[in-house]
Amino acid sequence: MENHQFLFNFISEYTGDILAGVLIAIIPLALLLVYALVAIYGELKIASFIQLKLGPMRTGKWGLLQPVAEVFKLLQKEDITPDGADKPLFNLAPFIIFLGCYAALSVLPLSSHFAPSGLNIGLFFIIAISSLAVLGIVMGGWASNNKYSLIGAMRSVSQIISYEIPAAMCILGVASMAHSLDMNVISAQQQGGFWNWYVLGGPAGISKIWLIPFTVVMFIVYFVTSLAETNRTPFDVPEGESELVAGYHTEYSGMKFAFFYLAEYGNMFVVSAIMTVIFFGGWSSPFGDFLNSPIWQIFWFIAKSMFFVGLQIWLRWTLPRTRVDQLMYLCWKILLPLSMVCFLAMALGGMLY
Amino acid sequence: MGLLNALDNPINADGIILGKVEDLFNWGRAKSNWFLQFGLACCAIEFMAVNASHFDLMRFGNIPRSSPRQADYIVISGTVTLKMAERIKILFEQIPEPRYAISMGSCANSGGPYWQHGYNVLKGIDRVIPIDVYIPGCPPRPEAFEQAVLKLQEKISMEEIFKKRERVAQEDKMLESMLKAEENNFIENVNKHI
Amino acid sequence: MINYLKNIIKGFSTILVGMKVTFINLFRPNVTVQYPNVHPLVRAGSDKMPDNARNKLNVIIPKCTGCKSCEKACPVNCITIETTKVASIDTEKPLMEDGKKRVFWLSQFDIDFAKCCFCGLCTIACPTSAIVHSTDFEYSCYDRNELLVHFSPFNKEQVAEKKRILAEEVKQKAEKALADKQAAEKAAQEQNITDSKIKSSDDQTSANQNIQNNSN
Amino acid sequence: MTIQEIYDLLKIHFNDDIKEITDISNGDSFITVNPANIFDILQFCRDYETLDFDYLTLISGMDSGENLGVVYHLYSMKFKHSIVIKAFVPKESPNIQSVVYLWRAADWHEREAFDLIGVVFDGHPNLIRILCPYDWEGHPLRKDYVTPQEYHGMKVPY
Repeated sequence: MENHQFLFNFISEYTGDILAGVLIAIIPLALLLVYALVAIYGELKIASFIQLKLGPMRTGKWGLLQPVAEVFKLLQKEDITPDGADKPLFNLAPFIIFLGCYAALSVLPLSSHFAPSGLNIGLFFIIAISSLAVLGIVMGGWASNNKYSLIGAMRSVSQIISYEIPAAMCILGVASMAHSLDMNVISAQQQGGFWNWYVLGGPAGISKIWLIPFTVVMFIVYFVTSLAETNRTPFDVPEGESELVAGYHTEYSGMKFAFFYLAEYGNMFVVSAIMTVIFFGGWSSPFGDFLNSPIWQIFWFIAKSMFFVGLQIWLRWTLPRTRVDQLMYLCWKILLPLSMVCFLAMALGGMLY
Repeated sequence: MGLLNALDNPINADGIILGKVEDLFNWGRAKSNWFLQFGLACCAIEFMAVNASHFDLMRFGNIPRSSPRQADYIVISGTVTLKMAERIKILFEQIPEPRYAISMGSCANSGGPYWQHGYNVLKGIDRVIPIDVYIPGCPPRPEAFEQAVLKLQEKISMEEIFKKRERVAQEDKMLESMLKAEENNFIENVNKHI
Repeated sequence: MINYLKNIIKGFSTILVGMKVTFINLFRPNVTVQYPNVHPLVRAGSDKMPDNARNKLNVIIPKCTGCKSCEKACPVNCITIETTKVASIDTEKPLMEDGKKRVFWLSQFDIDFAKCCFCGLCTIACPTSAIVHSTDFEYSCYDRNELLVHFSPFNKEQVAEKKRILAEEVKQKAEKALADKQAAEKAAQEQNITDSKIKSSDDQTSANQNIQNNSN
Repeated sequence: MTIQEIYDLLKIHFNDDIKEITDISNGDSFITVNPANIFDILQFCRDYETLDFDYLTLISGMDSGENLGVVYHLYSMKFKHSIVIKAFVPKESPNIQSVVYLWRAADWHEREAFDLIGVVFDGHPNLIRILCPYDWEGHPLRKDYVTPQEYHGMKVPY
């Protein structure tokens, strides 16, 4: 009874805050869901066009309703939990993965006046929260009681944990130049045209020109690691169809699989958004003050992020899958040294400017 | 199709479109069919052609999945040996309901060229799993396969998902009639002996 | 070290080359033919379905003589033919396509397309090219029994009727033959009697002649 | 070397074990040998200097009615000549020496012959069925084989 009283007091005291929280939480969710429909459709269409075919054509005009049809299909599909599975873990895993990408969305500044959570350690939070995906994957792989799932999960874990180091290096490099971990601040620093973006050395006069090669290499390193962290081709060994049936989500069906599907695309958006913030000026317009009002800033942010999502899709339908040992070679022997060298240069740049 | 049916329904005075939820779900189910990649013999080559650029099965919303858990239908494309039939059964049972099966080519339909002398060939995949659409041909043309997919979509959009599924009902009916026939036989035998 | 850097640059540049290729493909016109909208029979050029495509078999019944060459040629025994002789008392007087009189009814001409391997040997074996590959390929079905196609123009009752007529005729013929036989036997017996009479008379006449000759 | 020369050479070395040579004008002429000594004969074929059959093309089993036969197709990469050797074993005890230790290629061929015809190859390291399921009964390519009515609950005849 006392507890209830406490809860009641709490709610009555913070009603406005809770309501605001819920409202603000809904915006990224709606964004994510709409984005997922667009991305799924885009993926199918880009894949088809690259292969000189048409893709979905018979669901609405040009197959525009294909993702909607898929949602309805997945909604009523039988939800199977295998007999030998660890049921609580099995049922929890897709939601944990989804939670990872949803929580990451909470600190992304969509515009200078709107970030769901104005956290001053946003980048640090994102590095931390993106590890949740690993947890979800290994939970799903382990709980499925299927050797392919387990192998896929193990591969995924080793891959993501390895690639987090170069990724963190890239983020650290930018953070050391920006002297801040707040994503809104980093975005604000890069206002005033694309010349001020961190991929071109940051907002520091003409003397920064020696930094440009390092920042560009840093961006490429981060792009490669972002592919690996979202388990996209060419680094999708965790769900390699040729070896493991469907990797860590072999045993998932219906809506649980839809969550895996959603989380994959959500993660793509999150890494693209981070890329946008730390290298491409976040919400700032590429043309200085031109079209730089808060509403247009949302447009710029989403447009830039979607460009990188498109790049990831494009790369997926270009390259074949790498081997597991090649994957590790690339991470530890190429990306890590490169990112360290670039990090040193960027840290120096951070000291000078 | 389902959505169109809903749109065809009369619009009442307030401008509200009335339709069944079932139609909506059936539309989704019919338009998004994920199939299990499963090739057995020469029909599988033709099946690849269907998936490739020229014929492009993805136009119908059919996307390949490698795990049966995420598939909606399985295509039995080729000769089914007794050894493989058991595996097919397992794979089919792993597909979550509602699930469908297409039998492609003469071999899967009835054993094909092996129906007389094939000691090791299953004479018709419908002895193991229930088949929804049969495609004749040896192997069928890619267009024939696409027609079968359209036919499957038609079948799906006609189904009543909130009721007992047609196939299950059919099986029940078959079982009932079999039992009845047995009973009749028994009675006849008894009558004879009397 | 130089090798290492070279490798990195090479790997990166080859990826760019691959991306260039796919990017060009992204804007090239597609090669897909949209089947239900554009039928393969009306497509232009090489996209048109070839004439010798092995599609559904078609039997032109007026041409068929019921010789069963196709049944014998079929490597998988998927053709079943049953012929019934045309009874002469039948009111229907069927003709072949070329105007000749038909000798057989095709009471049953079944092709099981579930077994057929579409090799086309029956079309080669047929002397009157009554069995040919058609251009129809859209005949997949929900039930396997639908693949057993009956080409015969008769249904079961008609076949029974024809068989009854034939049996009747055979019966009539048999009766007639029996009657004929009996009649013949009777006639033969009578003939024998008359023959013997004639013979005896002949003998007599000859004897008379002899006598006459002798007397002469 | 022609097949006649090979036959003569084998006849010198193995005398009674080499039975006869059958000439087929438009096909492979073959030499029939005694199954008891097959391993030595084939080893001789592989190792003898002027024969040098280093490539085993095929081992096939056959059912001639009262006997089971094993047919070896050998080929020499060096001299480009080939030979067909047949050995017949009785149906009651269809045992013959395995030649896996001469050519590794014989492994699966012998398993196939065992699976479909039922010839037992003594000394084979892993003589189990290769095509049919492990629990299959009988050897399907034998002439007296009767197709089973049912396999694991599935009806076999049409």
